[in-house]
Amino acid sequence: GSSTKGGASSSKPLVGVDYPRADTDFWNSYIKYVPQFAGQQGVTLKTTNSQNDISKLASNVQTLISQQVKGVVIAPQDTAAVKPTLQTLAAKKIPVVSIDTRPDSGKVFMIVRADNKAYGEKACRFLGTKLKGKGRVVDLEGDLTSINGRDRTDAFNACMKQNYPGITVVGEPTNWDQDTASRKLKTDLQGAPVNGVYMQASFALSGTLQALKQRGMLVPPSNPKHVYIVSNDGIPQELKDIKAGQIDATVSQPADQYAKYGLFYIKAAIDGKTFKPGKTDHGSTIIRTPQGNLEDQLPAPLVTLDGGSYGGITSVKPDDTSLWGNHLGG
Amino acid sequence: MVEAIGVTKRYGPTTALDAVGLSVAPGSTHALVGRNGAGKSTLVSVLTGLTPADAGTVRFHGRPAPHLADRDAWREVVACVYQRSTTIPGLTVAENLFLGRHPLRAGRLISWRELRRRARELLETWQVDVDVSRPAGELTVEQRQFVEIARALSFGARFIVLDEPTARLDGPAITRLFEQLRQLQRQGVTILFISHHLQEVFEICDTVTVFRDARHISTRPVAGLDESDLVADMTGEVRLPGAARSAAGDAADGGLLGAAPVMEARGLGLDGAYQDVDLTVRPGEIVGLAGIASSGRTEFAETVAGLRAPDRGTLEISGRPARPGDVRAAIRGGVGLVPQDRHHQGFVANLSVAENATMTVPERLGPAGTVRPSARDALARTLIDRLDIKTDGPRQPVDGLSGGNQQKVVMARALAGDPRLLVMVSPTAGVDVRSKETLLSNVARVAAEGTGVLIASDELEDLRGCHRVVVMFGGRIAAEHAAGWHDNEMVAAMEGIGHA
Amino acid sequence: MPDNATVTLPGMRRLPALARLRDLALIPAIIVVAIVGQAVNPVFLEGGNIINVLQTMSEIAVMVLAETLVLVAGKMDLSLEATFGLAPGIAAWICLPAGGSAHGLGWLGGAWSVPLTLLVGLAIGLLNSLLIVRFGLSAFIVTLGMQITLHGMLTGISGGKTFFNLPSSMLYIGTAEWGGVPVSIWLCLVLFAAGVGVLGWTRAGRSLYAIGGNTDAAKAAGIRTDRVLWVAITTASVLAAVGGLMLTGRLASVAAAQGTGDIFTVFAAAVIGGVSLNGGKGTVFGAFTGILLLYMIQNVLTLAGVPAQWIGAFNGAIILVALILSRITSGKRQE
Amino acid sequence: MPDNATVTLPGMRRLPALARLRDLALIPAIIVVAIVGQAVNPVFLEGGNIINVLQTMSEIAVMVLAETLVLVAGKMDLSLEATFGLAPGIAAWICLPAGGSAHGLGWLGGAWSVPLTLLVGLAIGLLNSLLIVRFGLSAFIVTLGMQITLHGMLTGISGGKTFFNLPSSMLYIGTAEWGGVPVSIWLCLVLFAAGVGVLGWTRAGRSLYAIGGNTDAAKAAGIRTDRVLWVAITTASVLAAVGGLMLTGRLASVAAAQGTGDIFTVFAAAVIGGVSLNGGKGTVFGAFTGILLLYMIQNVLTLAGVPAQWIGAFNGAIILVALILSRITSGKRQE
Ligand SMILES: Nc1ncnc2c1ncn2[C@@H]1O[C@H](COP(=O)(O)OP(=O)(O)OP(=O)(O)O)[C@@H](O)[C@H]1O
Ligand SMILES: Nc1ncnc2c1ncn2[C@@H]1O[C@H](COP(=O)(O)OP(=O)(O)OP(=O)(O)O)[C@@H](O)[C@H]1O
Ligand SMILES: [Mg+2]
Ligand SMILES: [Mg+2]
Repeated sequence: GSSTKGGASSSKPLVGVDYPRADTDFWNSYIKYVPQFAGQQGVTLKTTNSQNDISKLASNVQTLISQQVKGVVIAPQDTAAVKPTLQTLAAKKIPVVSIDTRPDSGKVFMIVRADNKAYGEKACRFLGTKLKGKGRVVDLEGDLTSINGRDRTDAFNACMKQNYPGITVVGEPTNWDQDTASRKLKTDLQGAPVNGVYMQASFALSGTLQALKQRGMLVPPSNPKHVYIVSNDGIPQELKDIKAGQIDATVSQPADQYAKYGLFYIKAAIDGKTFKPGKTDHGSTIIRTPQGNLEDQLPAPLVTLDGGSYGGITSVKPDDTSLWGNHLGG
Repeated sequence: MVEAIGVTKRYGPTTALDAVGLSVAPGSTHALVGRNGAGKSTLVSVLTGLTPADAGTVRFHGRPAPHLADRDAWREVVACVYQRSTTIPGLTVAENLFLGRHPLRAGRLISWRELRRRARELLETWQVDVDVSRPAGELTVEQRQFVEIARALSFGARFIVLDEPTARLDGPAITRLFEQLRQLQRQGVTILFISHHLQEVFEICDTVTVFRDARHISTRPVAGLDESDLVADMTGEVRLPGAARSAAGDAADGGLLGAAPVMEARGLGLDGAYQDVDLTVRPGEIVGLAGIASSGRTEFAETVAGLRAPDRGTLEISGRPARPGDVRAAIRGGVGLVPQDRHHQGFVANLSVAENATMTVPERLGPAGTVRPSARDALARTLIDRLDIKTDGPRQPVDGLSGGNQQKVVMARALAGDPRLLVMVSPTAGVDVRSKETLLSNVARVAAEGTGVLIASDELEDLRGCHRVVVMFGGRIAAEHAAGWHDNEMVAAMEGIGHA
Repeated sequence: MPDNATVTLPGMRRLPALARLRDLALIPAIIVVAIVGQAVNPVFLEGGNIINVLQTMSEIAVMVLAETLVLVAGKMDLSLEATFGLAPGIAAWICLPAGGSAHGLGWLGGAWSVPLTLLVGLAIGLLNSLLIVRFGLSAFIVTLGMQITLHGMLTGISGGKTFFNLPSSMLYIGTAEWGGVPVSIWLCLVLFAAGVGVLGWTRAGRSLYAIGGNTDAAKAAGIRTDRVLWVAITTASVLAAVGGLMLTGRLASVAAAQGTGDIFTVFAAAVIGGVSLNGGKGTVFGAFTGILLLYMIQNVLTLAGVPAQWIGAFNGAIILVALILSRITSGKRQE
Repeated sequence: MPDNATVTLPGMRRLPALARLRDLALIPAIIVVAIVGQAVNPVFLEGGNIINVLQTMSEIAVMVLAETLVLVAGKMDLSLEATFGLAPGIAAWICLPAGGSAHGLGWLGGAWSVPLTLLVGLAIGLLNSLLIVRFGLSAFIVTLGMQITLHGMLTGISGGKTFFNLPSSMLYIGTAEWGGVPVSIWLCLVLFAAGVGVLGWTRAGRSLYAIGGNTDAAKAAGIRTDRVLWVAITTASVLAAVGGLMLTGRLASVAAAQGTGDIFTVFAAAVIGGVSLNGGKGTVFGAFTGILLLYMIQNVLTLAGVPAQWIGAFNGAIILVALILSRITSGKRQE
């Protein structure tokens, strides 16, 4: 989204949004939503793209500042290295909303994210329940250098160890690359039988399905050879695959909500509103983080075919209208 | 002064030097001669600390040679003009001259103005007229050779090695070089001089050492020695030189009768090189194209071979108008070329002798665009025998050959296609006496078989076998001599004395 | 086998028959790895696993073949990895239905997807040749620029999304099997065999070595250097497109990042396999052993379950070791 | 200015004084970009923005300087980007307290962090030299292997996490300002000035050109080629470490991926700036204009608010355009 016409009037304050990257399905839907909600929230946009490079983020914020933005929305993929940037913004008294990640230090007006640890937890509960606590599960991790990837991995492993010790987890880092993912999965399929796969992002989706298909392991749940697949993100394709019984579950990241509430809170900050911990009007809770910032923890629903409840985790059906994947052009 | 004892050097299976000894007396000018591949250049690179010997010792003034890594020390005891160009194309002439010893100013910074000034001075003493701030890569072969010589002699070393310094120089240039050498001799500088021009040896050397097949054969005073003795030592057989000449002579009778010219140039002109040149070459005819470097002979020859496109005039190869600047068309039209600078255009160093020799005749190597190694090697072997190339076999990479043998490979490449017109530019540069005979007698033979030959050169030996010699000066045809001319009239003509 | 193999094996000048040995330089290493792999995990030498290794390497291997052509001719192509992604990407984009989750254009029917892929490869190759051969720009930097541009274009047209539900014709070579062996393996082997033949025993092939070794000399010998270069560079891009098609088929999708970063592996494989970056040296077979070695080691590492965070360090160390191995076996300084 | 600059400017052969003009080849382009930038967004030429551009480019620029040394000497170093990340990474690892969120070792006090960074750079440089100069391995592939290994090591020691709460001494050059201008900018400019001086006006510097141009000739001219290469390659690695230190300071942290992918920008800048990949040609000042041009254009794109998913394509296109520009202005075919 490029900058909408018309400079910053007091009614429509100028807000800078830095997109973390443009080369994944998830962040692209975010990029699509931001301009849509900008109008709704009544802000004017200046956008930049830091291409998953924290030093680009720093200099992009600089350029936003020199363009007199009244507030900044960022999604720092490196929660430590963003500190100096936050300090600069604080010095300039420019409010910040952090999307998707929780900066390790520094002051932000609001953090808007769905807890990545919850993703891993939910995936673990689903698989654990389906596999009745025993079997071999391949965890197609993201990139070790990505905080979100690590949160999902840690939560998944911790939950497995604690609740389903009978399940062995084979962790495979994939650098978010589907070729690597499918290569490693195939190699793992060579060894002992695999009963479940946890894909930490939708990138590995079709590579995984192909790998299983090639070995004739893509069979309905009724068949004992069925491999349970949990994905993550909630892109339209995943929802289709769940309906088609190709995969069993996914965790839907609220891309639309990220955009909506990111802009909502920055506007609020500019208008001098304040918030405090507790339930919100949009089914989420605001908590105070150890760093003393506020964090609006958006729900990230587990999506399953039957919409049942697994290990105490409620899930929704793939056609649930609340899912962003269901009302998106593509 | 310098002493090499039992020096041995091997390259893979090839023995380049076999326990050779050489001792050069202080103040003497010592010639080192031998056939191509005898090991001269190898000894040079050992004597100048570029390659370590496998065995044996080198001593200067009775002291052992410096450590290989200690380049400065080497530079003090010996300066050298190598057979292969050691100028750096990207750097200016001035910097090439003073590489590693740039004049410095305050703060150990290089003074470029001073550098250029000294460079100009240095080149003036050699009457070389080049802009010293031009990159060396843009100089002509002759100019570059002078830059190398000037650099070597300017170190002020008391021992100087010259490996075929005259191979790339024309007449007047060689005279200039010798003047300088005589001066150095008067200053008591010791010189090791390598050349395939034996008369040069007799002209300025006092002692001569002969190598053959990597071994030391003889060391004798030049005085009272005659050419045939040397050749005998070099070749290991007693045989009179000049066979090439007579061979060419025979061809002369056979040739000339050929009707339609194989090459006909009318008012050919290339800006900045030569103007309205009319020249025809008939089947079986050997035409010499004489002239000094700047005469335009080389450019003209290259135009005939399709390496350059003329600006005006017409050029016909065996009756059909030539495609200007299309080498492939020229080759298919029956033209064979021996280019001037073998390292630049002559061969692909890391490919085998066979591949290089057959590069111009792909269609003979196999059906439908394929190459049958057996066929290629067979063809290559015949060429190797024909030109008597000293090599381990058709599959040896050309960069493993000695200078002269590389030149023969280039010749082979030109002859491979049995051309109707053979164009050669300084074909015998750096080729030993016997090989020179082989090359020239081959020229005579192909001529006898009806091929027209155009030899652009300033080497009198090259020209002697020609039926007629056309002399170019300043880009125009200045004179023409039938066979049987006298050396001095030819030299005079090349120098442009009498006209222009 | 190309005679220039002898170049890197001075000790063997007298034994032309052994010339091709240079190509086998990596075979010992490959055998060692095979033994180690088997020791590490008995699964290693099982047919299933070997096929798995071969199939996963087949796509990159085709790029290695392509790069070898270009390197032998004395040029470089860094944009292959991008062509590898963009060619199938554009085909999918044009052939997938517009709207819905497919986000394509729906201009052409699915049957067009394969020809389109090759066409895109061809077009990119011609553009590269134009800039490098015709305009005389530095191959390294032209193709670097192209690489970034083409990656960017894929992100652009896909909007960063992955193309799913591809036309079945695109999936064929990536999924079908002949005699229990995936088509992509067959295709890869056939292409390499062809490569060995062309570079070893045809004029055009030998002319690549001539040009890579000394362009001026090649010109003076009547080789149409420019034309040969055009052909080589363009063929390479088409091959990269084919490789991309193979991967697309195997993964039944085109990710916006397809190919990103692969060029490093490609170069590593070629050079370890004995191809010189200065042109004129190296063989197709050597390049094949190079990529095979790298993938076998990768597979062993995965089977050995090397701690995740150290995988990267291992991969690098491997390349270094393989390099030193090939240095020792060839006994010749490298440029 | 080095006379060899004339090389790429045949038209001016007779005017040595104008030789240095070749270095200015990109200046017109830079001016054009400045004008366009100003037109696009009046913010462009404001002091704040210019400082922002200079600071963000300063770290990479130091790597460009390093690469220039190596390229002029006829070698390559792909591992610089990894040294750029690993050097400060190891320093942080050793100096940060053990346990807790810091995940360091706590072996040494924070005061050691800067010397350590340089030391690591030195060590890597020596290792590279050993493999390239001493063992005669291909520089390209050695440093490629090193790059992957070193990246891997950083991931390994950091477990993929980012090092933060770094010792203050590490932050200084990245954060402090002198006269309102960040120290990193000063440092970058000083280093480049030194580079121009050394390569243009000292024998050591000129010997790099000689070696890059023709090693044998350089040897024959009495230059200790091996020693010079050791120094050049090692210096480059140390410079990369310095660059990494500057970035670390600016971001007050070392990310596990620091430097990844930067090498492409580095090469692009150097070559656009007129440095030849075949060695012996190019100047430090030229390289500086190269990186400056690239970063200015990037900044203009950001200010112009180019649609996110097309940024990549633009960046690549820019390199191509800049390349073609420099080709035109230099009027010489490139290798
Ligand atoms: N770099 C090398 N690699 C392999 N063999 C070599 C190498 N250099 C020289 N030789 C071999 O060593 C022998 C001697 O070569 P050298 O160049 O010394 O001969 P030369 O006497 O200089 O001949 P010319 O008069 O033609 O220069 C030749 O047979 C050559 O094949
Ligand atoms: N022996 C050889 N060594 C190196 N290159 C060669 C050799 N023979 C042919 N070539 C080159 O390989 C290419 C293909 O060879 P080929 O003879 O088929 O030419 P071509 O492309 O068919 O041209 P034409 O149609 O005019 O014959 C040509 O550029 C040719 O110059
Ligand atoms: Mg010699
Ligand atoms: Mg043909």
